[in-house]
Amino acid sequence: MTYSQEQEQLRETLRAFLARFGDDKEVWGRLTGELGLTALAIDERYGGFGATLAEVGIALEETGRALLAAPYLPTVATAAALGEAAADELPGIAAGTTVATLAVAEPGTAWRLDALATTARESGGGWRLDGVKEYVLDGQHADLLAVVAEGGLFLVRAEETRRTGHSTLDQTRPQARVVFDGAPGVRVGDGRAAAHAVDLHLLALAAESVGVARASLEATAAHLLTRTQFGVPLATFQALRHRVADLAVKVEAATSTVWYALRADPDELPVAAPLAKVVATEAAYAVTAESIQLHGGIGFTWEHDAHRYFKRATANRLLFGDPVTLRRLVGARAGI
Amino acid sequence: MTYSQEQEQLRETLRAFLARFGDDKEVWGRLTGELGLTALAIDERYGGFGATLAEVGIALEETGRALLAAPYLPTVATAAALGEAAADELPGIAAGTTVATLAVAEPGTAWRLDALATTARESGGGWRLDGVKEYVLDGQHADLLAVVAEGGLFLVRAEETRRTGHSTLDQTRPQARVVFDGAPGVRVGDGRAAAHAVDLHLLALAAESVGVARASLEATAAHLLTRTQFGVPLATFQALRHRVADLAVKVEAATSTVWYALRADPDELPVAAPLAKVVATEAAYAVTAESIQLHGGIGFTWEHDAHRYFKRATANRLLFGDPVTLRRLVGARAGI
Amino acid sequence: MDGDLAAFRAEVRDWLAAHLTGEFAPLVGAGGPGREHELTELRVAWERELGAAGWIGLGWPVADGGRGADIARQVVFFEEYARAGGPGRLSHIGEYLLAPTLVAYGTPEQRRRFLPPIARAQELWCQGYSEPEAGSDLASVRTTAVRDGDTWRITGQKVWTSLAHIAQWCFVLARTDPSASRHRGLSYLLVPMDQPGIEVRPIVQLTGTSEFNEVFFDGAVTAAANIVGAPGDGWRVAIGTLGFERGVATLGQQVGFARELDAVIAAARADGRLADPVHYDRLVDAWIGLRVLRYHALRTLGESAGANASVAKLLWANWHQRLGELAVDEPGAMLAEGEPYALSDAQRLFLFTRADTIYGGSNEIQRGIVADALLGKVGRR
Amino acid sequence: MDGDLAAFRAEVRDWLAAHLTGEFAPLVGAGGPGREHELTELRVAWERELGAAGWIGLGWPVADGGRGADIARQVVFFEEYARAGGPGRLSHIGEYLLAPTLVAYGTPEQRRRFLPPIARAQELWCQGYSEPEAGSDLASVRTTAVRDGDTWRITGQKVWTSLAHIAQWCFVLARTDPSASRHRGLSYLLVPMDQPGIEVRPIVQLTGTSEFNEVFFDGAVTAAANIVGAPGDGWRVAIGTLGFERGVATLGQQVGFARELDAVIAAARADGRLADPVHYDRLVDAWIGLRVLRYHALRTLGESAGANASVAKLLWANWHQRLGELAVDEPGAMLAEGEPYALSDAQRLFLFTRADTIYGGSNEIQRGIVADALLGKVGRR
Repeated sequence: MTYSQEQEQLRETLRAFLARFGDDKEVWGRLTGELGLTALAIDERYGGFGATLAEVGIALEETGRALLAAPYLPTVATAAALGEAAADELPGIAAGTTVATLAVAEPGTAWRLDALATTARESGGGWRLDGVKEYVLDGQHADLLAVVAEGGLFLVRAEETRRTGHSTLDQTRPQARVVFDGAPGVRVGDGRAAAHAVDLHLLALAAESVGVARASLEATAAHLLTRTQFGVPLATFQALRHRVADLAVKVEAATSTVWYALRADPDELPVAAPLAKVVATEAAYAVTAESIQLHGGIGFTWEHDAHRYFKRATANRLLFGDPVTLRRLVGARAGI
Repeated sequence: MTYSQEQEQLRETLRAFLARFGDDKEVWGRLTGELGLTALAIDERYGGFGATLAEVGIALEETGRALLAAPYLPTVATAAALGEAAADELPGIAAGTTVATLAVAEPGTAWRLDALATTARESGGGWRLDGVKEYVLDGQHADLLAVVAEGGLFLVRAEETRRTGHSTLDQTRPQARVVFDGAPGVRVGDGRAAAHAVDLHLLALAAESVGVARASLEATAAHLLTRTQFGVPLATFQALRHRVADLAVKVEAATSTVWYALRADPDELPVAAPLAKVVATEAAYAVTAESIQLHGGIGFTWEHDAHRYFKRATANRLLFGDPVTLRRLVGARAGI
Repeated sequence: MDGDLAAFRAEVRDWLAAHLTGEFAPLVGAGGPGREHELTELRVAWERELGAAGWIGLGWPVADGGRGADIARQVVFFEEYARAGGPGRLSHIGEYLLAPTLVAYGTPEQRRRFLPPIARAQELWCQGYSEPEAGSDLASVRTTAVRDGDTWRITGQKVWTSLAHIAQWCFVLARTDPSASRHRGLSYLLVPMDQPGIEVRPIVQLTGTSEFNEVFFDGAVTAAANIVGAPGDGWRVAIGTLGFERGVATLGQQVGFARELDAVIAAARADGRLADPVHYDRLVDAWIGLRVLRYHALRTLGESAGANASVAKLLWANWHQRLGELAVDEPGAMLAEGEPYALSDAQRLFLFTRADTIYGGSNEIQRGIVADALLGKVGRR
Repeated sequence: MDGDLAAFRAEVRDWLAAHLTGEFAPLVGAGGPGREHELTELRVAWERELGAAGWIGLGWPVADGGRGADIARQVVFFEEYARAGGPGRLSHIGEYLLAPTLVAYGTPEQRRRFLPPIARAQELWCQGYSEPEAGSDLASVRTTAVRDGDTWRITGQKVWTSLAHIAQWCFVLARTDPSASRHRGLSYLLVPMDQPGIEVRPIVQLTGTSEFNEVFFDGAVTAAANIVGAPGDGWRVAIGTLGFERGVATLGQQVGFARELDAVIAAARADGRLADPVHYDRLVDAWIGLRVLRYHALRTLGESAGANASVAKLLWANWHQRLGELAVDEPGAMLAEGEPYALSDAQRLFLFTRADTIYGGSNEIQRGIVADALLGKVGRR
């Protein structure tokens, strides 16, 4: 009952596709063109398939598993946040020609929504935005920026901004600093819509992290079954078995938490999304860190994949709020 | 080089003595009379042996190991704090006829020295104390109370106070609530002396906790070596071996930390004492909790000793400040 | 369908409002882990009240004495039971351990004989697996059962048997073929508790109270027909029981957990710890942990059990133990008040949860099962 | 005695003030774990400066090229070295691993030949134990050494060999009797690195830099006399090396740790995390942890090693790894600046410390040794 047959099929198709083309330079074109992955949850009127967040979650788990280096996560999470409010942009996103992302964090206050310095003022029927945003995911490749500013959520074309791209420790998901200097924008939602957009990114990072965690756990299990020491496979050592079991428990718990959050009622999402982000990213961090340890020396080398999973997990754990910050958010929203 | 030959001898003597008389109803009389344990670190001029804190620490480790139910800890820690300032009382403490303890914690603020409500006012050449103290160790058996009040450290005879004794979860160390209602007192030190008295109690609890932890670890190891499952001793299961190893590391670290603090320069003690208390009580808690788990069902029964160690460790962890509080204290004193 | 579910929810709610009152009013919030000794007689009566109304075995087929409710309805029942503050349950061992065993391995006669009394709470059950020297190693069971005419005659000792003092029946794992080695030669027997050959002695726990028992079998008898599976099949049947899907029951258990968590948070609010960011972080973490338990139960509802059951057990046992630690994380928590060793709720929670990671398959056993699923079995290393 | 110690302290301090300056000024604060690639040549020169002044092998007998200083003086040296910001050391493998081995198992000729150049830093050493397929299982070494006239001829591959690219010598565990099983048949050989039969290839780590190497032996030779212990004794000698008391060296290592901790706390103060009570609690915990490392080193200084060495390794490796995590616990920590994969200090600390729990005897190996001491050995279960 966990996943429908169609969902399982989507997962299999995508996994096979990413196994084949995940490192292809044209992977973004293929994913959006051949598979229509960004069209998944977009309404059929705008060229999408009309699926739900549950299907997007499966896609994110798979792109996480493959450590996909393409702007999939911010594009689909932003599209889901905008919906009808950005009807003009949805066909482009569905077609894969528009890369979208969300600009939230600011220097010094990170993702705290109660401390935004970016302003939007009305000007001649439109809006003008001023401010600086940091850690914008795939920001330098984006065509369209959804911007959280004082007063709500705004759409700004990327060419109206000044962007500085940064490589990252994990090397698969660059970030940008974006400067808005009276950039023209369209208001597409109020403060609640802005918070909802952030929640959807938390949820997307959570779903992706489940894929990261599960792939790393499976690679670790495979290593333990293959590698011998003292004449027997590492998988026969009880101390390692029990540690792997504890990791598996974390991965199952994270899977359940993300599964629920992807299906949560809209009024539950403000709690379920940050909660899922904490649980899934902590699980991914624990699994990928232990994966290096359990791989021994080889897991510490550049050529082995273990560190790539570890670095993605580390980045996801911090993006859009670290666990301490998000526990506070969950507590506040839950009335504790 | 860790312990001198004399110190090792003291440890052995005391361990044998407590193994024989630890549950004796007259144990306090024997400990103070036959062994002169409270006289250990008291100057020879006052009927003591003139030993140092290092020897007191060894005695506390051993009384902790035996879960001694007698007012040894507060008596020797208080005596060490008072020293010459209470010269009249030292012969009684050395002889074991005077039980001493320290009254610090207050309702609502626990052991916070910056929030004391107990007052001392001068009155006819002496002092009068007003206030309420909680969690006073062995308070209802004490003859002499050292009291931390606004303005310093005071000595009050127990009969000048109103005391309500409490049994405790660990059943081996009762506590009392003590009410001072204009009780006559003698001023024996300033605020620094009061803080020093608290530090000595932190150190004493740390030393005792090392004994608790080590005894519990040894009992656990003995159980694993004896008890079989699936036809072999539990001690052959690697997962259990590695967990016991992690516990042993904690016990060794706690031993070293207490060893250092007992020998620290006076100006280092304000950091070394709370630090040792955190490290040793956290170690004792971890070891005694795992001891129940590793004993399985039998460790959960009343008749087995495992829970008695666990409860003493739990109490010691909270007394005179829980780990969070004490880390803050260490941080502040270390200038972090 | 949703409309039906809403109607069902209303039915449960109305029933509870009408019945968990009057003589049963003292039960609101009572019982649960660590408090099994509370109000036992009244809780037995309450179980019969639930049974008479068809709330036990809600999901069983009608033929077995149940109501054939789907999982969604079972969940609704537990949710509403929680909201009403229904007391900790006593019939769960029969309902969730024995009944599925009989459905999987029992004869039609056994189902007819035993399931209806479970559903009406006329017969409560206890589980006779653990033995003093066997620990979690079921295959080393020493209790023997010898065929004696039309009966099995049972001799031996079981331990950690909860509810043995009120149960009418016990399912017992016993050795029927002493020549067979280890897990071969065991049988799964259904044994009536009210007979001279059985003595129940409470085990006093570190709480000072008694929740578990030792059960001594000294030539106790049961009818030859009261064997589940063939003689020598006991290990397979017992292991089957361990693996039964417990998701719905787990949602019921979480009722009590939520009540305990609320109390711990309320106490922390009252004594100021909640305002301290370090404690706040830990308490919210516990709150999150309970949501995770719930989400995990919901996701795995109806899935085949196996390693999932072990994952769920590890999750809740560790979570609950941690909650117990948070409950007593303030200096006054160590004081004992009133009569000798009368524990506060927080102290009881703290002490009793030490058992959560030991009984019902210890953490070590559960980790072994999870590892087997991921890495294959490798004997005992 | 105390007066002497104070005079010694002044001597150390004055020497460092006079020498860690001028051409060596860039070394203040340089090197250390995760930064071994920095300023290598200048650090080699600095080691010779130290050696010429008698600061290497401080505690060795004068006959071995040392100064015969007691432990208290050795500690003072490391304390003052720390205060002066002395750079990470390069001669430690010879000084703390090979030298005690030669003292325990070597011939008088070997001591005379090898100890003085270590003390003068004229010969740096690396350790040839680990192999690609052997991991932490020393007994499964496959590198072979065959006696060939007056030489041993060595063929095989070692891995995780730090400093192999600058070392003049390597102590190698090799199989000299292929017919003997596992740990029998190994020998402990001293092999010069500068010869055609040896190739050193750097291993690129997850940091993008290279600190360790693979070393390929293809008929490399060393003199027949360069064997420590008898042929076939290598395992005993190598295990002895693992257990050597490292307390004084540990105090030196803590120099770098303290510097790193200060930087982490300063960064947390600058970005506001230190003012957050949850982060503050963690950072103070790290500060406490470093004190514990120090106290443990001081208590066990001069004690026989064995399990103590494993306890110390587990303590520092876990502590250091945790410090790495605290160093990058803020969002900006994931950004990479400058040239491709140029790491900040915090990032380098974070990534490099993942190796601390793996190399030099992994946590798993160390836990095994500690457990053996407490529970006896039981083979590999």
